[in-house]
Amino acid sequence: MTQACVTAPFGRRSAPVRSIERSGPYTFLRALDAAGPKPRAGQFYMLQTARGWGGGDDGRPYLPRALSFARVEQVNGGLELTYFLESVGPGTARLAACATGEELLIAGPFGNGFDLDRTRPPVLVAGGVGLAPIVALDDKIRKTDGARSTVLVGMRDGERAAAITKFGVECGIATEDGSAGHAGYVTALLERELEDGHDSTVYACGPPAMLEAVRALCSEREVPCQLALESGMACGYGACYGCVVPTVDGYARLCVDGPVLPGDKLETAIVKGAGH
Amino acid sequence: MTQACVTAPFGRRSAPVRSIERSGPYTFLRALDAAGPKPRAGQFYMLQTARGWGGGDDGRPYLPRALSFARVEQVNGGLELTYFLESVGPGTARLAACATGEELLIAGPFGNGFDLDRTRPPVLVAGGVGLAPIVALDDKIRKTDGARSTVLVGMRDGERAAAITKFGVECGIATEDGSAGHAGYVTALLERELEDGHDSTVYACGPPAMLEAVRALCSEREVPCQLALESGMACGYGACYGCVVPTVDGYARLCVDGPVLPGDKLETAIVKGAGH
Amino acid sequence: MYGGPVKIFGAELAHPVVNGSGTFDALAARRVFGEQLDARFPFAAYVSKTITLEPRPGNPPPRLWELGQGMINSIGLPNKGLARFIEEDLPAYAMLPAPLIVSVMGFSGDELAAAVEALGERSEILAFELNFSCPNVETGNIVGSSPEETAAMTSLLRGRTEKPLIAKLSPSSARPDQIALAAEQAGANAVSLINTLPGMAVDPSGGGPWLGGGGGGMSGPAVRPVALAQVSRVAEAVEIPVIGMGGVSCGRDAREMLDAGATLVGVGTENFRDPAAGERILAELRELNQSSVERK
Amino acid sequence: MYGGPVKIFGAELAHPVVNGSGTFDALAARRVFGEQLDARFPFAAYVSKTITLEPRPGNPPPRLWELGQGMINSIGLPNKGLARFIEEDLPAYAMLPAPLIVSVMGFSGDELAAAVEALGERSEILAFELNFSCPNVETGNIVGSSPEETAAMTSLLRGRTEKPLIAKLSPSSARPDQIALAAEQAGANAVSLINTLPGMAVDPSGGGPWLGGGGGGMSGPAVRPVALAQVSRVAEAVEIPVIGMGGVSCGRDAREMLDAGATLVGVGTENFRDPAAGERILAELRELNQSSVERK
Ligand SMILES: Cc1cc2nc3c(=O)[nH]c(=O)nc-3n(C[C@H](O)[C@H](O)[C@H](O)COP(=O)(O)OP(=O)(O)OC[C@H]3O[C@@H](n4cnc5c(N)ncnc54)[C@H](O)[C@@H]3O)c2cc1C
Ligand SMILES: Cc1cc2nc3c(=O)[nH]c(=O)nc-3n(C[C@H](O)[C@H](O)[C@H](O)COP(=O)(O)OP(=O)(O)OC[C@H]3O[C@@H](n4cnc5c(N)ncnc54)[C@H](O)[C@@H]3O)c2cc1C
Ligand SMILES: Cc1cc2nc3c(=O)[nH]c(=O)nc-3n(C[C@H](O)[C@H](O)[C@H](O)COP(=O)(O)O)c2cc1C
Ligand SMILES: Cc1cc2nc3c(=O)[nH]c(=O)nc-3n(C[C@H](O)[C@H](O)[C@H](O)COP(=O)(O)O)c2cc1C
Ligand code: FES
Ligand code: FES
Repeated sequence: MTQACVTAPFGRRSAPVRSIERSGPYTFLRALDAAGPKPRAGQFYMLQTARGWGGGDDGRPYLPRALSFARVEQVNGGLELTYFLESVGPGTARLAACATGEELLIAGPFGNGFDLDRTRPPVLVAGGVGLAPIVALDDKIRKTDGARSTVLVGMRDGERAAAITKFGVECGIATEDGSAGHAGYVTALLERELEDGHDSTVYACGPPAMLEAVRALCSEREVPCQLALESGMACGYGACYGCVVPTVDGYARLCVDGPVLPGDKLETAIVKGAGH
Repeated sequence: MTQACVTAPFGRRSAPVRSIERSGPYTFLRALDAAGPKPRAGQFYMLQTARGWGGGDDGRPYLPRALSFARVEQVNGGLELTYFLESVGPGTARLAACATGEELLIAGPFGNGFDLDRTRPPVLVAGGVGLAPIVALDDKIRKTDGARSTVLVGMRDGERAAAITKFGVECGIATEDGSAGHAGYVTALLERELEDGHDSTVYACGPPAMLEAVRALCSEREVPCQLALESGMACGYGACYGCVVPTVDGYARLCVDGPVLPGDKLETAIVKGAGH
Repeated sequence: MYGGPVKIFGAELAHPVVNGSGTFDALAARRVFGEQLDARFPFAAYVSKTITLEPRPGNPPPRLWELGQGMINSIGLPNKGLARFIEEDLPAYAMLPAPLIVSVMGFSGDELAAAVEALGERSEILAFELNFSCPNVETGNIVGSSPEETAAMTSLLRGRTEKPLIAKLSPSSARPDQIALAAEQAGANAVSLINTLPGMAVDPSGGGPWLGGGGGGMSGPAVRPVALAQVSRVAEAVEIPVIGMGGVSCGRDAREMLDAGATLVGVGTENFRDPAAGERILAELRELNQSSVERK
Repeated sequence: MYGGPVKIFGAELAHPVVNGSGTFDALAARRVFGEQLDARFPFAAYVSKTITLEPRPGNPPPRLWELGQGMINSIGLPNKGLARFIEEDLPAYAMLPAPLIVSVMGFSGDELAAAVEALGERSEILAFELNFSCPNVETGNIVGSSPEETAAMTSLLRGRTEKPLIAKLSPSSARPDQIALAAEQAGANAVSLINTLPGMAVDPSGGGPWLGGGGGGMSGPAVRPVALAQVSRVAEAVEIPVIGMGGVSCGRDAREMLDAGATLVGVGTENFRDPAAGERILAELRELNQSSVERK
């Protein structure tokens, strides 16, 4: 995997919330980044609110939270970054409670991002909030490159499946409760897709169990895959050594050596303590 | 000083905010106490918000905050307690930021309260937020006993002096900036009052320097005085031994042996770490 | 099953929740809250504030400093001394609806021995807690942070009473297990930990320590990770029961202490935020039985 | 005057703010932030992550646990070992715009001595920090919590290099001053403290430790009161300079460390919340000069 060619502004910077929309359990948070470079699909930012970061039942959140950007648009005054998140704990809850105009502190973009192989048809697979970097990659493929991609999305239920239509991404859908699209896991859609898609490359982001299923499937079919993993992060820029995941070459810091790792570098995508 | 005859419900209890009004730097916070007994003027409560208690820059507030009640009224469903406060740190700032309907957790009433001597004309002296228990005592004297009292109030500036008119308490005013009433300290008013008021009892609450001036003046004039002091409190009910002030009989826990102390029990009303 | 009766020191306690010494004055609380306190007494056994042979005024104010997740205190063991404790407090404590554990401290072995001896046969007392670890008095934490001195002190006192002895250990050690073992070998019947961590706060108006005692002891949720680490390490090392405390503020925290190997759980600073904290924590702990299937 | 140049180890540092070992990987940061990092390098001297003679993978994940006012880490000193450090990292560190302090740790005196000897004359290095106090490796914190062992280790290394030695003390002691004195008498040129406090977190899904290493080390604002207490106690006891750290997250915190007697201030966990924390804290510290009339 090549290193990210995008360097981040040093330090953290103020980014006002331009809009915030909630749909079911999901939040679409848009912030203005006046100073950052255009990020690469699959890169992420470390976010915190400027005020009231902390104060949950146990005093958390304390550390910033890693969020992939889902969409980036050039607007007056900088870049508008769209984050896509689900409130699963004190950090995401606080971010989801932001008001328009409120000040975020962001650092990034961090991480390597996807390494798009333009010689092979891209198959994009997302689960839950893992959709964020997949939307970014799909935007890049379609809007920037003007090429085509196949997007497969797994959601827990119909409410979640309905929420993501806001992104306007053309995709195949699977829901666990069967309320929309295929009833079951998104990996069933991927399996079907790969039946006659041996020449494609798979790009995936989602919960550990999904990523592991994708990895195993791709490994079996000998299809290259790139997996955007998650792990607990304190810093996001290689300082703490806290975010490691085991790879065939030993532990890798997910924030600087990832978050996107080639499937063949992993023995498993399930890492204790990562995901929900 | 006799012990408070009012016992508090054991534990802390939920009290919804019925209304909150801000005027200048002051906040009038009204809460419904469905379960507590009628408190005695000079008693106080320990308050915290049910949610978001904590989250200031350094994570505070963590402990509950002591507030005297300023007014108590029987309403449908219990007692309506009026607190009168100024935001001087994370705890009072959080309380001042409450919304109507929000849930407070309160414990109390705690402390002894004023020991009203009905045989001597009462002179009530307040400084700043020290007005709270003075309003309560004045209410008791006028509304409950149907008697008369003299109330003298010192405020820093005209904005503060204007704010307290909401209480509708008839009083002599002094402001430090001279924008209302006597220009200077309230103790000047007290001095004048005591010139031909040797038979009165003084009841006072305010910043340490004011209380000390009141104490010294009363001691000189041989007028009995009762001073409602402040000190940092963790618990409010005698558990932590943290709130002590030195008296002629040794350290006294202000929360159970006070907050009202007779002037002649003190060598000074100035205690390191108390007040602002 | 969390929150059920606990056999300890030959007695059966109704449940595992007790108070940390010095964090709940049952006599003051009874004055403030009246008889409800007896009806809803929040602790299965009551641990008195530490007493000393001679009366002590305690440290000058300010005695408190608030932290984002806890506090620092410099109380300094104010107490009326052994004689008045026996005369005034012991009879009152005896009327509490929970067995009494008396916490004692001394500035020398002789002092401690004298206190334990004077109280050693009183039927009002279930056990003694030996406070080897108060950071708020000059020599407080020194004894407790040395295995040798902890053992020596415990042996000395072991000869003075038949009653169970609980050694309250110092948290200021890389090897709390060795201190606990030393106490156990010297005849302690239980250990309790952690006491407050020595800490300091600076006067915000600039320069100098805020607290009247100079330094103080840190407590509350901020110290809970330290407490859990020490309790689990100590519980692995010793056979005698462990009374685990430090930052416990809800049922889940109590369960973590029990899972770490504690037999009883002490609630300290949380009493200040909620006078009925012990009662609430017990109720929450018991509720976790319903969800205990979740456990691995 | 806060925030001005500091003379130490025969060098003049531009200001008193340095990083805590293991909390800022300057080489990774340069890759992530590019050349701006050199232009705005946030530390007056750069302290490397602790290295050991042999390479270490570090502890299994999870390695992090968040607290309300800090975190617990169980990183476990991952590093490429001395040989690759010399070959790959030392030349890169030499290009940083700040003098280099190399943190070393060993599982025996011989191991530590070998590392110090191999690096002892390298001109890229200003000084060594001897990590006697890592809670994340079996024996890490034991040496540092004993004055005798700290002295023995320091003496051993004193013979192997002319360069200044900084002993990084254990916070797990009731008498950090005695440990510091032992290090001073054995030839240390400075002491640094505090390292992380041993702590533990429980897996919220029920039972067992959360961290891959079992326990971990607590850091961040939650430990600042402990750090202040120990720094001020140590600074009173020794003549050599003290590098004070533990929970420093703003200029006011840095000032309190300096007021407590520290010569340099280390910034650790706050780097994770703000990559340019060092720069900000220095700026805030300097701003306090304006308001320093407030000081008593
Ligand atoms: C590179 C990257 C990109 C990401 N992109 C997105 C995105 O686009 N959208 C999105 O929604 N999410 C994204 N995530 C995940 C997101 O960062 C986490 O969901 C978030 O950090 C959770 O924070 P929280 O405070 O809400 O929950 P936490 O409370 O931090 O919960 C996270 C998990 O940590 C554990 N935990 C519980 N208590 C603690 C504690 N005290 N300390 C530490 N761990 C604890 C639990 O296992 C819990 O399930 C991304 C993560 C990474 C690494
Ligand atoms: C019996 C009683 C009755 C009271 N009644 C009223 C009332 O009716 N109305 C009212 O407005 N106020 C009242 N007070 C005062 C009120 O309790 C305090 O103003 C309040 O507790 C301050 O909390 P805070 O978080 O806003 O400020 P804090 O930050 O707690 O500031 C209080 C003071 O503590 C010091 N301090 C700063 N940092 C810390 C720290 N980390 N830890 C500890 N101390 C620190 C400073 O000296 C500061 O000025 C009363 C107090 C008592 C004891
Ligand atoms: C205000 C205060 C006073 C205390 N007094 C004593 C004491 O007298 N004797 C003692 O052994 N421990 C004393 N402690 C320590 C507690 O019993 C307990 O060990 C410690 O606070 C940790 O528990 P916590 O975090 O739940 O408070 C005191 C703690 C506080 C906060
Ligand atoms: C993630 C992490 C890794 C650390 N690694 C090291 C290390 O390798 N060597 C060392 O001496 N200290 C290490 N420390 C300790 C810090 O240098 C510092 O002493 C401690 O964190 C207290 O400072 P803080 O509260 O500002 O973080 C580490 C701390 C953290 C949080
Ligand atoms: S998050 Fe800190 S090194 Fe990766
Ligand atoms: S506030 Fe705790 S004893 Fe008074």
